[in-house]
Amino acid sequence: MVHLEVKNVDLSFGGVKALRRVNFQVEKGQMFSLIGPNGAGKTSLINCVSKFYEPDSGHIIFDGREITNMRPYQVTRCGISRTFQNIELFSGMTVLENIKLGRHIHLRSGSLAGMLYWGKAKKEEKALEEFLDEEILNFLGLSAIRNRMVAELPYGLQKKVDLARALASKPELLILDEPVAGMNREETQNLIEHILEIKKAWGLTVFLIEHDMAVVMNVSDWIAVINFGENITQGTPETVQKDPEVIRIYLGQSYGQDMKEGEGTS
Amino acid sequence: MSLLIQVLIGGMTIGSIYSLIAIGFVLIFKSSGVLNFAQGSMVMAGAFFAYTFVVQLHVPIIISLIITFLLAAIIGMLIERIVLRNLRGVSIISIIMVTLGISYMIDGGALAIWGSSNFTYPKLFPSFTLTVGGIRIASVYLWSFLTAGGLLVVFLLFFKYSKLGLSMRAAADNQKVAVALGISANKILSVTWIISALVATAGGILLASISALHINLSYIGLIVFPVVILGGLDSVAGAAIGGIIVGIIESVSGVYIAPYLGGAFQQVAAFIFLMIILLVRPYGLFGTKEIKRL
Amino acid sequence: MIKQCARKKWTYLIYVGIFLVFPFAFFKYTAYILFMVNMTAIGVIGALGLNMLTGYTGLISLGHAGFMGVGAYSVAILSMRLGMPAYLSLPAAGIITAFVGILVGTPSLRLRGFYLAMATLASEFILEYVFKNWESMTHGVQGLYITPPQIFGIYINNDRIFYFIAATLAICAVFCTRNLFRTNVGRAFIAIRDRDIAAALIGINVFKYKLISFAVSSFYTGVAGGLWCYYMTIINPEAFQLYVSIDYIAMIIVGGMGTIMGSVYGAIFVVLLPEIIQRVMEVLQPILHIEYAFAAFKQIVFGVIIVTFLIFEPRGLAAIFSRFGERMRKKKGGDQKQEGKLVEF
Amino acid sequence: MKKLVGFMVTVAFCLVSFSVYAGTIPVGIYGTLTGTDTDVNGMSYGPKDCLMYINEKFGGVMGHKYAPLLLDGKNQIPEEVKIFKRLVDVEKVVVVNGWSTGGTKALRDQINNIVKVVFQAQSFSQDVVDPVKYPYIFIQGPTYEQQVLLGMTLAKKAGAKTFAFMHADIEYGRAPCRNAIEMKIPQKLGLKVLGEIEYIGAAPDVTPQLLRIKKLNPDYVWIQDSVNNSIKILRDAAKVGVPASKFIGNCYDFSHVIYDTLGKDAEGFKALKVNADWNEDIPMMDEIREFMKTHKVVKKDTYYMKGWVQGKVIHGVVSRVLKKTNGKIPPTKKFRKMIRDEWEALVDFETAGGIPPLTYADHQGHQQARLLEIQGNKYVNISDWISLK
Repeated sequence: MVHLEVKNVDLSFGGVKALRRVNFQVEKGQMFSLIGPNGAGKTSLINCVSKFYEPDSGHIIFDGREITNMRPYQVTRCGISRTFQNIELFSGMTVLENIKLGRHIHLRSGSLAGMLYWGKAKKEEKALEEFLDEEILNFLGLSAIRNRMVAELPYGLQKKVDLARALASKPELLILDEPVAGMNREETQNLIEHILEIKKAWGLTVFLIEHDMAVVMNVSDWIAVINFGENITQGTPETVQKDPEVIRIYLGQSYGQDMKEGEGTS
Repeated sequence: MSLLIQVLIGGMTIGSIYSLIAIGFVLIFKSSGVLNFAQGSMVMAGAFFAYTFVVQLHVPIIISLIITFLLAAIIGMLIERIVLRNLRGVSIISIIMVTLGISYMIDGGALAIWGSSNFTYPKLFPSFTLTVGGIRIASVYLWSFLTAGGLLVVFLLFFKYSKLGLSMRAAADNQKVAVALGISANKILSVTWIISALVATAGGILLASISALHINLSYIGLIVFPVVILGGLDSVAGAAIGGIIVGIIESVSGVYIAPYLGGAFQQVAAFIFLMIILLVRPYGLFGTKEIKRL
Repeated sequence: MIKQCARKKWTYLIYVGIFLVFPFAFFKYTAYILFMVNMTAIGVIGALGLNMLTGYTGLISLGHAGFMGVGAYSVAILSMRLGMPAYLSLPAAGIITAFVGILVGTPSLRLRGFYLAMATLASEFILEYVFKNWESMTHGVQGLYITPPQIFGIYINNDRIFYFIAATLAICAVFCTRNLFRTNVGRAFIAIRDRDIAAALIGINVFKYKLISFAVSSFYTGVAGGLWCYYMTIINPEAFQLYVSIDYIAMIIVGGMGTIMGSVYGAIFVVLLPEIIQRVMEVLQPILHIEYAFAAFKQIVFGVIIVTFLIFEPRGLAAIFSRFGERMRKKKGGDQKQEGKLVEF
Repeated sequence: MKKLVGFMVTVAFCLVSFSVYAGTIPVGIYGTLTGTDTDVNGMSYGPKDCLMYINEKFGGVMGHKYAPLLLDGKNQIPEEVKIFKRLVDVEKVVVVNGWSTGGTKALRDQINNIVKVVFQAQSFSQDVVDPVKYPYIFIQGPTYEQQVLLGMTLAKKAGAKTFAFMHADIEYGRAPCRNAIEMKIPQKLGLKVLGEIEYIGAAPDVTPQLLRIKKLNPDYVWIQDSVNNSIKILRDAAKVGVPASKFIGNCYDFSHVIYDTLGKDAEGFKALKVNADWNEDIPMMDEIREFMKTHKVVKKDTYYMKGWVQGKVIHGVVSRVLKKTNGKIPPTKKFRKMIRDEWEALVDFETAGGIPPLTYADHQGHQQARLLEIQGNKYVNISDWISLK
């Protein structure tokens, strides 16, 4: 069934049109990739989905629910969570606290209970830590650095923490905005494996934005291509790779180079 | 009807002084993002310098004005050099505290040097009065009006055309870009603080010459806050116009509303108006909006 | 390990001992020192409140004097009009202030940075106007007297009694705040401070938590105001003017923004520094000969200390002490990690 | 936590070690040396200088020197309470010269029931004068309310029918006017109060308020404020065309700065005088001049004179006490009590012309005032000393 549906979404900043009537559907449990050259409007689109931007028109439907006019935190409540292209971690906190924040929507204890740190609040914290331990920290291998401040972590680890924070809310739809950008081969491999594994384990739907074509072509079940904020085409990796339009505007000039980038950066 | 006219004129006269002093705030904020809580003290100090030279040392007026402005400039520069230059990248509120510390120093210094008596301020400019609609306007108000207007024009041109002005705006917008453009942030900041100190001094002299001189003059710093915010923290024009608006609001509310609400309503009226404006325009009347980015 | 625990127990016992003996330890200085300690305790509670809002949530407030006023007036009115006992009127005052705080905090939906700060400043002036002109309630500029409640036949504004009340409350406040920042609410505050957009996108209702922050913060401040009222037994609008807000800002900045102990150090600093300067200068007086400029010099020195201090350690006393603590622990060897974290808080 | 405790203890100790050692007769004075109201703080410097003068001239009293200690109350209640506790507990002073109305009220219980020390308040507010309720609080002159009464009486004599009040929105400003109205002073005199107009204490401009005055057009306006603001009022009065002769000020509106600053705009402004002005030709002025030979006096105004008088009163009372104990200083508690009794017993105490003779039976030194008017850039007496009894 359709998990996320984007219908004729328009978005513009001042005069500039960022998105023009963009359409696509993400099946449940799918590994969906959205590709396109820089400035094609990929990030703008997921910002629309996670409600950082208000689309001018069009609909975004998740699990059959209209989320177009929700506030960001409500969207997260529905079971969508995301990572960020340039990591948006809370520098003033430790790794563990950052990841805990990812689970914020599931925590109920109020400020008074928190102050007394008694009964409910305390239980909740304990439960939270257990959950994170078994489901995420060990799994992503972050247990060792749980009490380090995020600011002092290397880039790769920060990316990982960002992912962990997104997973912490145990979403149904996980949006990854260039998760492996700037990572070397091993890091990339290892991260992708983790993603696939947890996807399988939790039956996640994954919405991937990535420049590293190798990754995209390997992992995706379905790929949508946009350019200048417009749909170009969509289909399985094979069909997309063959599509002349795509080759012309995208792969043609920058495929190989992107591959190199994939290797080069480390 | 004639009363209303008088009310409006009365509001504008004091408003002109508000504008003048508010411009000093704005300049500093515009270039360095600092809300200078010591501005009021700088105003007071400026007034006292002029007083000292003219009355206590009997220096001819023109010369003593020149010396006063030189001194003010030096102080402004020293504050920037010694204190704020060492506070790059410190959280804004710490900088607020630092400027408060500076104001403690200036106030204390003034108290130590001049004591806490009331002083009669010398007549520094040709003082005449003209009567408009039953209001006798002392020349001082006209001077402050002209000075504020003049400064406004000067700075508008300055920020539009002069290289330094442009670079100041660049620096205000984005330190990195400015540095990339080879603009010396330090130089810009020094210049701003000097200019702002001069403006403060001018304001101080004008303000003092319409009342007795006393160290409490520095309260004006608090009184013009609504002006600065109303106009928008980083807009010189905003400060100028905001001053007049606040002046008029205080005057109108003082005459027409206070009788029914009782108490001294005018200042509160200004703040309430400020709140309303902020709810409609969160960055003041002319302030530039900061854009959220991810 | 067991030895560890034993030692801990002893140290705690020693703390308790000091706490109990303190108010009897200073002979003729007792009342004078206790007064400052009590003001510090009130300051600590208020500073924790402001720090929660400004230091942890990143919302600058210049309106805390007004909030203190609301707390103080609520206590006065509740206890005099309705004869409410202290243990009820203090929390009640806190709650009333919290509502006012929420009201004042509402613009934070749209206003940011200095513009919000100025909105709070506006609320400060508006509150002052209300205190002065709602005569039927606040008795205008002349203010309200209260007769403080008694414990064992002694008025609680007796310095010793009040010390036990205020200091205890202050310590409770410290621990409550520490707990709060172990849980999701506190984390949400910090998230909003660090990156409000990201916070919203990972599922925090930013506006709601800003309001919560305002509420909790004003609750603390209101309680502080209430204590102030019980201690001074008179309140008038002139007691809650802007300079009070500024003192509190000084506390959290000098103490250390976004640290709990910072609020404590800050309160101590701001209450005691002027007194220390005073005493030192009195000792130096024969050398200085500044009868008339005495107060002035005091002011200057205060300014100089604050400025130099912030130049050399903008992150406040807490940072200094924790760095100091780090060094100590390095010397001792790393067997006291937990305590290390404690210092951070 | 540990550090915290350590810190507090060390601080406590350094406070202890820094304590100054009080002289034989410690006298405590606090006033607003920084902050608002500093323009009238001559009355805090006065007593200190007076007592120092007495020390130097007569070697104190019966061989005991005074140890006056002047502290800065900042016109803030907690500050004043702190200072009071230090003065009475640490310095063991025998008399306290206080300042603000608020502080005095906050300390009322301490002064009268707990510490029991004579408290000479600078505030003239009637709320703190009550020989029965506040046996230890003394003030020097007529209360503000009495001053309003006098002003109105004289205005009435001058044929006034209507009256208005102008004052800042602070206790010193509003309270006396409200009290005067509550005490039905205007009604008794058959005066109609047209309005009570307030402004912010620190406001740089009061034009709107004066436009209201102009609209109401009362025969006389009572200014319940001090010099600095009165100058603004008269300035803006001239601005909107209300003659200065309509304004009457209380005892704190009495300064040459007014006419120096405003020139002819101040012509006809009236103010009450309750004690001598600076440079008046009275014996007390000679004492001050003598003192100035060796010391610097920065506050050369009528408030300094008021303060000097307070110093003389303290000296007078202390010397009476010591006569009783023939020169021996009694234990602090007893000393304070005796001072209080002697103080209350003062009758027609002469202050070398600084002030009308002082009688403290009702805890108010004197209740007389005379009205002055600015004529040709100087003050002219337009009434004799009038008793407000």
